[in-house]
Amino acid sequence: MSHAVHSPARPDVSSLTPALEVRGLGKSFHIGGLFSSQAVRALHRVDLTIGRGEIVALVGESGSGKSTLARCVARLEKPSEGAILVDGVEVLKRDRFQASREFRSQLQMVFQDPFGSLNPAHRIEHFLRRSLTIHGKGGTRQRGSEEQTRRRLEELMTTVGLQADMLDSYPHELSGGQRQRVAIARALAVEPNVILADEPTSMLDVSVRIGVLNLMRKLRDEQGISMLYITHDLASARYLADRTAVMFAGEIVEEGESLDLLANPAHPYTQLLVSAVPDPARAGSYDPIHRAQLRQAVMASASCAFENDPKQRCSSEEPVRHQVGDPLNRHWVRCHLYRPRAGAGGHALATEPEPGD
Amino acid sequence: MTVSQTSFGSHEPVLDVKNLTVKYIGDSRSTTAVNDVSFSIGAGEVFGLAGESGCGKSTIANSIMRLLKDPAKIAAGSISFGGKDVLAMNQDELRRFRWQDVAMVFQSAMNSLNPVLTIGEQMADIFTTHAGYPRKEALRRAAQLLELVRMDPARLKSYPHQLSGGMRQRAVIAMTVALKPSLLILDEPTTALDVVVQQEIMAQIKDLQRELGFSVLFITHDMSLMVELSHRMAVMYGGRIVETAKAHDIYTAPGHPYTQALMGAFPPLTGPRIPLKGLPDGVKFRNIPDLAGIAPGHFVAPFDADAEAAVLEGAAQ
Amino acid sequence: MRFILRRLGFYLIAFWASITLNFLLPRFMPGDPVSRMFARSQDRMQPEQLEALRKLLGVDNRPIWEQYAGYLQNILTGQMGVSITRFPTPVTEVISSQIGWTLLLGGTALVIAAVVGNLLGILAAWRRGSALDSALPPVLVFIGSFPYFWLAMGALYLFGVVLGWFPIRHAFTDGLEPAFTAEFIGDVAAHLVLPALTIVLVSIGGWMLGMRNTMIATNSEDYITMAEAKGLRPGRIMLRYAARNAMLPSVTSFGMGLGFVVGGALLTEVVFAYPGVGYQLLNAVQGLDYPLMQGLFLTITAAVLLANFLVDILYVRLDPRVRSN
Amino acid sequence: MTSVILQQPTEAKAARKTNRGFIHGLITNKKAMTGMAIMLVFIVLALAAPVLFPDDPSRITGMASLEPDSEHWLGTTAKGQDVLALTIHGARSSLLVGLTVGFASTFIGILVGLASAYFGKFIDEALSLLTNVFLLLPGLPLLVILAAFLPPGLGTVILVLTVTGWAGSARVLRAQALSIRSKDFVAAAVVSGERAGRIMFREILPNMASIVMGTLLACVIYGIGAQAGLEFLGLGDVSTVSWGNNLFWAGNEGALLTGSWWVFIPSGLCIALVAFALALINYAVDEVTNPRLRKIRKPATTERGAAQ
Amino acid sequence: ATGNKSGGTDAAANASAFLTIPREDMGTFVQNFNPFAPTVNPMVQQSIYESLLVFNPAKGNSVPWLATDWKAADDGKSITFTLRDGVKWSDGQPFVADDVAYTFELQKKLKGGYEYLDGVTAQGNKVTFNFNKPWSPALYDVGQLSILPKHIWSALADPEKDANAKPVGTGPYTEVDNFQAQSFVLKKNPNYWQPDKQKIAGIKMLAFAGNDGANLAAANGDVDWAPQYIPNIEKTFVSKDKDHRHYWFPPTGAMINWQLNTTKAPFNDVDVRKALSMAVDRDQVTKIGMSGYAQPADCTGLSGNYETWKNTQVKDNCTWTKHDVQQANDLLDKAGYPKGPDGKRTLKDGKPFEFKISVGATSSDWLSVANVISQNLAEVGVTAKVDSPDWAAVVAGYEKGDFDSGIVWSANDPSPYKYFNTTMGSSSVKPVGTKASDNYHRFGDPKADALLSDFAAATDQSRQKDIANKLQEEYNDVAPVVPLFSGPEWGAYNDTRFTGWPTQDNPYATLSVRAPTTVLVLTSLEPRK
Ligand SMILES: Nc1ncnc2c1ncn2[C@@H]1O[C@H](COP(=O)(O)OP(=O)(O)OP(=O)(O)O)[C@@H](O)[C@H]1O
Ligand SMILES: Nc1ncnc2c1ncn2[C@@H]1O[C@H](COP(=O)(O)OP(=O)(O)OP(=O)(O)O)[C@@H](O)[C@H]1O
Ligand SMILES: [Mg+2]
Ligand SMILES: [Mg+2]
Ligand code: NI
Repeated sequence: MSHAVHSPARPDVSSLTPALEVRGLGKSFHIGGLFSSQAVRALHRVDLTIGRGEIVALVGESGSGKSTLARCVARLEKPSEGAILVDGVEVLKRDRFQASREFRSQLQMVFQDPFGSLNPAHRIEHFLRRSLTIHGKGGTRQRGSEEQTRRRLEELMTTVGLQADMLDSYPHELSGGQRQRVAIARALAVEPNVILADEPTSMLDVSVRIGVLNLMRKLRDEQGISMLYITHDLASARYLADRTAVMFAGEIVEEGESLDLLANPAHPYTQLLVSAVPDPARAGSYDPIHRAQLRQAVMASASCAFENDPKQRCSSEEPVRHQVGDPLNRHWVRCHLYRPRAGAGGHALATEPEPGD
Repeated sequence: MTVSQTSFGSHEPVLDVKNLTVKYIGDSRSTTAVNDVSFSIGAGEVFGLAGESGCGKSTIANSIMRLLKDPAKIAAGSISFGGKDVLAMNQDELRRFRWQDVAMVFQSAMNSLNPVLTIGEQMADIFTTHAGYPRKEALRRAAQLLELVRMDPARLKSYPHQLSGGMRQRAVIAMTVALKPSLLILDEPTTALDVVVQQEIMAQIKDLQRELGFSVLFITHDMSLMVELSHRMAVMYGGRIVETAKAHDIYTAPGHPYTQALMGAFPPLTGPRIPLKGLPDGVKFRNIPDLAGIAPGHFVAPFDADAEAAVLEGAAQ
Repeated sequence: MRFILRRLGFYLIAFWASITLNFLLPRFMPGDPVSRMFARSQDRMQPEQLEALRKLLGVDNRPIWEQYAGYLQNILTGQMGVSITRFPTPVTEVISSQIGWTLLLGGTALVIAAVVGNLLGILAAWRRGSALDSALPPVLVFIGSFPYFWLAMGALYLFGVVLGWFPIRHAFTDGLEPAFTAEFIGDVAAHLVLPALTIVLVSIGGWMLGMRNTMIATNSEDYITMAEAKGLRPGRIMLRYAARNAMLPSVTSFGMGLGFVVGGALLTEVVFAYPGVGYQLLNAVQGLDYPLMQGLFLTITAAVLLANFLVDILYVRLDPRVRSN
Repeated sequence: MTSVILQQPTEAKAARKTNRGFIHGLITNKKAMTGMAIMLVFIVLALAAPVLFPDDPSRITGMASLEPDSEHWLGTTAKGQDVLALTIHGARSSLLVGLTVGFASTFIGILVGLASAYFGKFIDEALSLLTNVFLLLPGLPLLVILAAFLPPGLGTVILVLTVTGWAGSARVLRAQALSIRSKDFVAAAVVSGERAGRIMFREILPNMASIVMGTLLACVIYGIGAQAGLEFLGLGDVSTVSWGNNLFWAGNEGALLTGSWWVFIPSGLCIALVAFALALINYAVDEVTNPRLRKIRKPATTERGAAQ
Repeated sequence: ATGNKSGGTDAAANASAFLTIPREDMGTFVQNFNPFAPTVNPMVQQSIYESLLVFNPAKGNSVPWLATDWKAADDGKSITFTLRDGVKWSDGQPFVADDVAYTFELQKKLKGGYEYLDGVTAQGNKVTFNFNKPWSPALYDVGQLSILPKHIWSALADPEKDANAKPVGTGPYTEVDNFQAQSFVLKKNPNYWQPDKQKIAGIKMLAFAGNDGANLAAANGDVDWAPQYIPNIEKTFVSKDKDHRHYWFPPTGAMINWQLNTTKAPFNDVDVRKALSMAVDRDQVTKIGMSGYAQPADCTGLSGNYETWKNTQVKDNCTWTKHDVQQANDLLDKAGYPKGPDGKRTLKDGKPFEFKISVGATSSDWLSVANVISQNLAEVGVTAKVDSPDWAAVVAGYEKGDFDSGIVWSANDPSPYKYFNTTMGSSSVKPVGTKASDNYHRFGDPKADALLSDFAAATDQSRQKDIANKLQEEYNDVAPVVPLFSGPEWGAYNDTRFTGWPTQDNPYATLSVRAPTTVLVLTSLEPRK
């Protein structure tokens, strides 16, 4: 009775401009106030491409820079370097100082916390209606089209699987899953090409998580919206995303077709991550010795798995990509010899950080 | 009613909770957070308590430690620990009972360390209060504890904010085993932690348990984790226990629709992608009846299978 | 250390802004000190002498920016000039002759109010719903609602005049020679009771309620529950865990208060004829005595900044969290 | 994650209370009701003053220093003015000044606090510095200087008190706005394309209702108290009838020395009552929005968790 | 500060007690006894330094002090003082004529003024003041200046900047003792020239930040002499000990005028000034505004200080300083300021008859006065608004001449010359916009000018009186200002410990502690036996 999920036939990605392309994105945070010049490097030369109608998962440990990437792309933060292309247009050049409404109508974001991302002071209708009004969607720009707007609102609610009468409710009257659906509907109201979803289910109760994931998949299938799905739950990335990228200390270290990537993790960090996912089906519990080795490999990999492959070049100075397995899977891994500069994220692995001053 | 349950470890239960009912008395209305819950934990047993958020798990844990604060009120039931009635203890007995007999890792272990005291001071407090050690000796003991959880004893001088989440968690775990209690309550000890760290912490707890032989009440809503770790477990819903059995039994044959939904909510790491269905929004179970046995050691609250299925279908569209 | 340095930067800017304001404000006032003196003397001065007096007092007629440059230079070299209303006494002498009493009165009142208020707050929060918690706050709030001078005058007449329990004026009995003898110190203490008590009365409610509320918030923190679960003794939890953390906001207020003590308690000084800089400042303002005004402003600003700076340092000691960010 | 969920509903509830529950909470709160009742009495008296005492209350008559009797319920001053009339007319200016100062300084505080929190960076640094400088400035001399500099009148008093009073409220409001600024719903509003002004006033502000209310009340108390203090020193507008001026004249005419308590007591008591009433409402607001502060019931049974 | 309520019965205690005097406008003292300081410590000019003569306004006589005699030259261009023999400075040095000459030199150098003074010559025990014109008002000007010891002051580099912490003077109590911010003591001058008159042990000054504290001390019996304003003195002070507590408020202060800016309409109209004056109920003004302590003015404009100068003819036939609403109304109607149907008058240009009365905010008594006036004026249809900013702003308006009207002090010399010169002398009128230091109302009268210059040249007292009579007639005609009342010289005392106070029956001085006459009191008091 179970059947493999059918991936919709996607147009040849290479022939079209991708929905979202990130090139060499970097971000440093200045910490301290007026009189301090300390900086934390949260992102470093991140390249990422999301095709039309594609879901790409971004996984990685806590603090590796996933949210920072999303916030930079959503232009909630100003990237220090790099380019962001939406529909082939360099948005950082087009709207230098502030994100334009045009940009906002192309790209929307769904936040991690459904309890925090809906203003408790407003009714559900407010969020959707504002999104429509700002971008002139759903007939809000025409005169006397209240009827049409109303219909659009109800339609949105139905799309995300909510009753239209919930429009009059306040956020606190809704359950977490329902709230997250409202947040998604709010993004949809703008009719964007790309949705960035930053851990959209991590705050939700386990039993309702899967429903939201299913909804996102449905939107992709039916409306062809591209998505960046950020999580640190590998299993859900595998469940939802076409491709998965693994982030480590502000850099993407491995990327590939989801099933392939999880089946054959190439980077030590990915391996560590995969091994840490609790899985009741796994035979036998976890092996501390194996873990210690993995950790060692992540912390100080002294060798690269591709060192002896004549077709692949290794370097400890610049990040070199190695092709993994079948080129069709577009699975690559960064050379293990290369080490991200210190000062970047990586809280979890560094279980013994330097004592604070 | 009391459900007689076989304990995993010894036959003598360390903790016996009977018909516990806890209410939060509000200004206008009261909620029953825990409703007529009974379970017991044997010596050396790891007992899991799973369930959706807000179903009363932490309330049970706090009742056992008698840490409930206003407006919570234990309305009925009994809690006995090693034969002693916990609810009848006076202040002095209670103080000795706490931490010596039962220790607890709080749900928000990250925040359960006093931000302005060093880890060392907070650990030493336990020894100076309960064992009457002088400060120096207490600190030496604390250093040993840190080594037990594989932390550098130099960390005794650190303040909580100087430690990563995982290290804070470990420090708290080290504290809990300071007095070698017979029961450890772990209230979602790894939420808010990275999977990698989560795994390490859980492994550490298992090691300690193997070494020290205490019983564990393990609370989470992460079913995969729970199944991996516990011997026996109970699934809660809306203040009631809806299913209890050996962990593996529940994993393989969940009886209650809610348990099934929980189990179905975790996509697997291997095999083909299969569409999964969680508990649809808006599905609520009400008036859950008492447990009934469906297999040896496997108890499920009876439910109307057809009606529930219809509800599930309907809500899922 | 970085934290401290950064604060230092802030303080320097704030200091500059304040002294600049101190410079500008008096110069925006209408009239000049000599006309004012003349108005006050009500023709006991000869009008022909006003010009000479202006010259004598050094009323500055340079362009404002030159005056400002001179002013900054004087501040940097610590020269505050000569008071106009108290000519030819130097400003430093006018201030130093009174600042001691100001500090004694303000400091005593502040310390008593803060210590007692905070202790009451701690106890009230720890024993929620007890008589202390439910009865005392409204009473203190009510007392604190009275206009200060009204309360002070009432207390002066009742305890000083009618009952005669306390002296009704000055910092010590006139004619006593200040000395470190028991008699003199006792005399000073007796004179301090009413002025300090009235200040304490109107301010203690704020301290108590502030402490109580933060303490209640702190009491529901997880680490308090944890401390309880650890089986620690209640007294230890209350002081070392709850109060220690709840104290932090109070420390900030205390620092602010400490700085402003230097400004003097004008109303108290007026009602109890207590010597101090508060009335001096009022006089300086009304007599357009720029040098004295600036000197006092400078002292107050410096004291406030210093007190805040000390509190910042103390804060770093008390709250390790601020050290790292 | 779960811990956050646990907290969120209460927070959401607290915010919702800005609409309905907040008002309800205040109405059922004894402190709030007492406070509001007292305030109501004063406001009604202030409004009705011209009807109750149509004559100029400061009109000087021959009947000096009369003790309270049936004709002059609160006696007369040394100048023969009716104390009751002065007190009730005084409520007008005192309440007017208090309320105006309260609203004005809260308003500035909101503007500065919101702008500071929303724009952050340089604007925040600059505004915070400004706020801190104003906090550092010794208030009283500033009051005295401004009072001397500007022409006398209620306007001046209001301006002076606002200038010295806004900084405190700005600091409080900034802190709160900052914490709301970091909430996801603000980012969500940004992402949906809302403009700055709308975010500040429609998204952030409604969630600060209770703290704005608290600040407002504190500012009103400050306004009334500071006006009285200024006037007592003779630095206010001496020609208006207000509680502070009544006390100034009472002191001037030696009301205490001559034992004319009826001249001295009423205005002081009125200030205290108004301040007390406002403080009560303020504490009630605190209690309603922060359930932890609410009065707790006596334990009913022995079985109570962790009694101390 | 425990009171000495019980004191007074013990003669020995009284003999060693200090005469305690409050100072209500100095919250604290600083050790500054420099007589050139604009705000000197109390008693510097009263008990430490002395002048050549002392004018007592209560009796209108002059008491020879450091000079035993003086004589004006016939041409009125010089005065010669004969100094008293045997006077010594408190450091034992003899007091010589050079000291006097030096004092004036220093005074002119540091403070200016004395434009009429050409030079001072000292010869033996005679000092001659030479003027550049006949100038009779000079007598009191030079006669009442505190004389300083040359041997001390000439040694100072910056005499005006010296704190003079240990003053050396000829006065009865010169030795500063136990100096504190809140009080200090002046003890006997060991070398005083009238040792038999130093009957009290010393003077103790107390600092108070306002009247309230000083009044409380007085009411409590903690001070012997209370020179400050005490409200309702009968009740608050006297009633507590009727036998020992007394007060005497002779009207010897300056005339307090209501000055109308005569450069502005309608105040340039003498009828308006007189009508407004008639509308003012001076009894009410003094009773309510001044607690009944002041004496209403008459149309000579002279205060009680000039009782002997008053022209009885003018004084007995006053019209425009008497309260008369009817006549005020008539006069205004006649002068062309008609009353409208709402009872309010309009000016000639049709604007409402409205103006401001400016008073410094700190002068609460004058504020009450202004309020009463404003109430009075309402009865004749004139709207006067009381404007009470800070004194600085008020005075700035006076000086520039852009004020409407104000309540203003006036000159209070032994001779009425200055009063008339500053109320109607053209020489004191400055154009609007130029800083004026007196004659703020800017009124000059050629007729008065002629009389004034005659007066200055007259050396003979009876001639001066004649001219003064004419000046009063002129004043009565032109009403340059609206005189309100004679400023009272407050003074109250408690004779439990010291006796010999000036009283109405024995007016050898006033009860002021800041006047030249104070030294007369200090040398008359003696401990109660
Ligand atoms: N505003 C900021 N100021 C300074 N440092 C920041 C800021 N925001 C993020 N960082 C730092 O940047 C790094 C990346 O943070 P980010 O939030 O992107 O991680 P993440 O992968 O989303 O983690 P999580 O899974 O916990 O959400 C971290 O080291 C973090 O400390
Ligand atoms: N202080 C309180 N006042 C009122 N109701 C409360 C209080 N604390 C908890 N509750 C209610 O009691 C119920 C059980 O709460 P509890 O914290 O035990 O849940 P939980 O199972 O631990 O949830 P989670 O998985 O989120 O930690 C919830 O419905 C909650 O709303
Ligand atoms: Mg994140
Ligand atoms: Mg819980
Ligand atoms: Ni390689």
